[in-house]
Amino acid sequence: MMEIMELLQKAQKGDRQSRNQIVEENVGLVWSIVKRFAGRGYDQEDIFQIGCIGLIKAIDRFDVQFQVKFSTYAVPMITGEIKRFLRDDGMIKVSRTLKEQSYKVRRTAEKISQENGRNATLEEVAAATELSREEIVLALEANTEVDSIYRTIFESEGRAVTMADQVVFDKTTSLGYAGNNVSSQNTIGENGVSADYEKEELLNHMLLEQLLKELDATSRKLIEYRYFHDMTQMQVAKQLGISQVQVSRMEKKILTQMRKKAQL
Amino acid sequence: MKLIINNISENESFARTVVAAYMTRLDPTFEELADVKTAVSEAVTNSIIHGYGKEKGKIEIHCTIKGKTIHISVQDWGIGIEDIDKAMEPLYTTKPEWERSGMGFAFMDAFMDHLKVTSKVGEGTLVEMDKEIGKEQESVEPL
Amino acid sequence: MKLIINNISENESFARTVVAAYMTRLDPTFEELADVKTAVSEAVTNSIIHGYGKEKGKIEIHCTIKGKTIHISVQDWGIGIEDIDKAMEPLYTTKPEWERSGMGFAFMDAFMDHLKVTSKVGEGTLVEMDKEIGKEQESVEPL
Amino acid sequence: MKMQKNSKMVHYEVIQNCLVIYISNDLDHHTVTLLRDYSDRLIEAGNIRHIVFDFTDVDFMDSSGIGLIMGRYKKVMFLGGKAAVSHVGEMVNRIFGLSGLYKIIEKYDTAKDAVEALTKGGKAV
Ligand SMILES: Nc1ncnc2c1ncn2[C@@H]1O[C@H](COP(=O)(O)OP(=O)(O)OP(=O)(O)O)[C@@H](O)[C@H]1O
Ligand SMILES: Nc1ncnc2c1ncn2[C@@H]1O[C@H](COP(=O)(O)OP(=O)(O)OP(=O)(O)O)[C@@H](O)[C@H]1O
Ligand SMILES: [Mg+2]
Ligand SMILES: [Mg+2]
Repeated sequence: MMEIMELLQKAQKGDRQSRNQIVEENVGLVWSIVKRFAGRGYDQEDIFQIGCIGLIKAIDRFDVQFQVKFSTYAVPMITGEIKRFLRDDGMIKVSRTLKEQSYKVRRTAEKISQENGRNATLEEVAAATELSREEIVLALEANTEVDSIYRTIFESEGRAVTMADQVVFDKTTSLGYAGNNVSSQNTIGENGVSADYEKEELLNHMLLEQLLKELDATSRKLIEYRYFHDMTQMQVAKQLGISQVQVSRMEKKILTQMRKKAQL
Repeated sequence: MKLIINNISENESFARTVVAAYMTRLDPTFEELADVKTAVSEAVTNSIIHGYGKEKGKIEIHCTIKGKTIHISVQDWGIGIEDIDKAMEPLYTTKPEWERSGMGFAFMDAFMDHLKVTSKVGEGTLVEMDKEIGKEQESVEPL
Repeated sequence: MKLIINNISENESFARTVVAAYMTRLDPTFEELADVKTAVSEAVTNSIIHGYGKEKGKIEIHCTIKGKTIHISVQDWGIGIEDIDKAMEPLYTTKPEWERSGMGFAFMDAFMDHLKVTSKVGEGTLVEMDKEIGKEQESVEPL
Repeated sequence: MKMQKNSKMVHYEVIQNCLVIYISNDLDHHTVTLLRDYSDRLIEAGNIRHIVFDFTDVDFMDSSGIGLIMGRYKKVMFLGGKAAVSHVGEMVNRIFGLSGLYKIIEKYDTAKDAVEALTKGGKAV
């Protein structure tokens, strides 16, 4: 076996074979890093690919004059590359994710209880939501309100209705104040909240339709599959011919965008 | 807060959940939370596997928040580490036969802002680490 | 496991999350989880409100699992309780002006299998309770 | 609990002389302290007679929640009004049941039902 320093020098001078050899010898290193990113909702293979890019960068940039081991240099390089890749999604606040999970957990537990005529166990809900027991426990304690748009999307899962329809349906049945028995005198309170439902409903309706229209065909399909047809990210990925990681990232982006716009 | 647990492997996921629950008050991002959980997991696993092995023992996890920084320490009273510098090198492991990869400390280091390891053979090991939460778009540049 | 926290009200939800996370290993139902969380919440809130009031202090929560039973104790070193029997009566409260309803102990009693309170004026209070997880659907009668 | 400052987030509404508060958090000693001041300010600021607490988004509650409801009940009672709760989930329902709260406060399926009952004398579930 050739000295690693010798291989590095050759690789940096453009010798493909040496470079490949270093990559091959360090595949295990990359995997051991990838394993640490398990549980963050990504496909391990995808992260492995990114990790290899980090490894190749490390090979190209490592200064053979350094008095450090190559692995000492490569580890943060590979980790950094993976973290950069995860960054977009990683910037989402946990509180947001937890609130959404909390909503899902509660609904799922209710459903299981109703179906079986007894209380749902943690394990059953974990299996149905694809969340770990610990995540469920955390989510249960994050029970603050869920953004109306998320609630709308989640509640319409499996039903063949448009989101815009769903909002109107939701507002009139569960709140039921769209009629004329509403007296909107909500001028009290520090922020002078206006609850003019008729107006707000109309606004929501238009806004959602507009938001959906603004999505490109793929994003629209993605939202439909995920929230109206109850598909998993994996299933959607197959339908759209993209990876599950891409679905996850797109979905989060779309929802974030929609929420932002809806709050204007 | 201070958490004291036994050295059983069920407590690895329990310990990181507790730290996660504690730090939610800093409203971390998904990534920050995952980073801290990984680091805690590595430290606790080390205490269980290397610190105690087959012996019974306690592990103490201490968390404090100062401003936006979470400080975490993980302490065991196990066998201790002889050469800390060596132990902290990536890929260095004394347990290759158990499929350890020698990456634990490298990860604590990569995922946290600071890492300090104190240990004495026969007396135990103390890992201290901290991380500022909510930093503006911290850039993850290679060393 | 043992958890030590400060007497701040943010720690109420933290404490019950920790206990909930700990008992996940018993695969409880959602109802059992809610029962235990309520009981822990009551005990910790009592230590914060009554035990310490405006003073600073620590609260120690100790959980053990034996078979399918979770045993939980909540200890403070606050003012203590003069007449425990009276304190445990439903609707009895020494803080009606703070809108306490005197139901805390009643809930601990209803939601757990056993409840024991030990206290000494000026020294503190220890609440011990346990609950078997996975029993056949026990019904909770109104008080 | 973080009280939303965002004016799009409607936490309450006033229908005739009835104040409906949609509680959006679990209720313990910590969160109740904040919600108490919030609802009292609303009661004192407007021409309020009845109060409805909607529990759609509440999954956890301990005795602190009982104190909150009882306290508001006493307030509106002196004004000749009533208090009601709506959309009460299973867990919260047990707490209410055990505490005997339903002897003085009525439960309705929806906030709308509660409002109708309080303002027109409808029937509780
Ligand atoms: N708490 C501890 N007590 C005793 N020895 C320790 C402790 N923590 C680490 N060590 C020593 O330091 C070495 C390096 O630790 P590190 O976590 O980096 O790698 P590892 O645990 O061997 O492998 P990995 O973490 O990748 O599974 C260990 O192999 C062990 O010899
Ligand atoms: N840890 C404690 N330290 C000192 N006194 C306590 C403690 N716990 C309970 N007490 C006393 O016992 C009484 C009854 O407690 P309990 O929890 O049943 O009702 P409460 O706290 O007054 O009201 P609620 O729990 O319904 O809000 C309290 O009013 C208080 O005087
Ligand atoms: Mg390790
Ligand atoms: Mg009490």
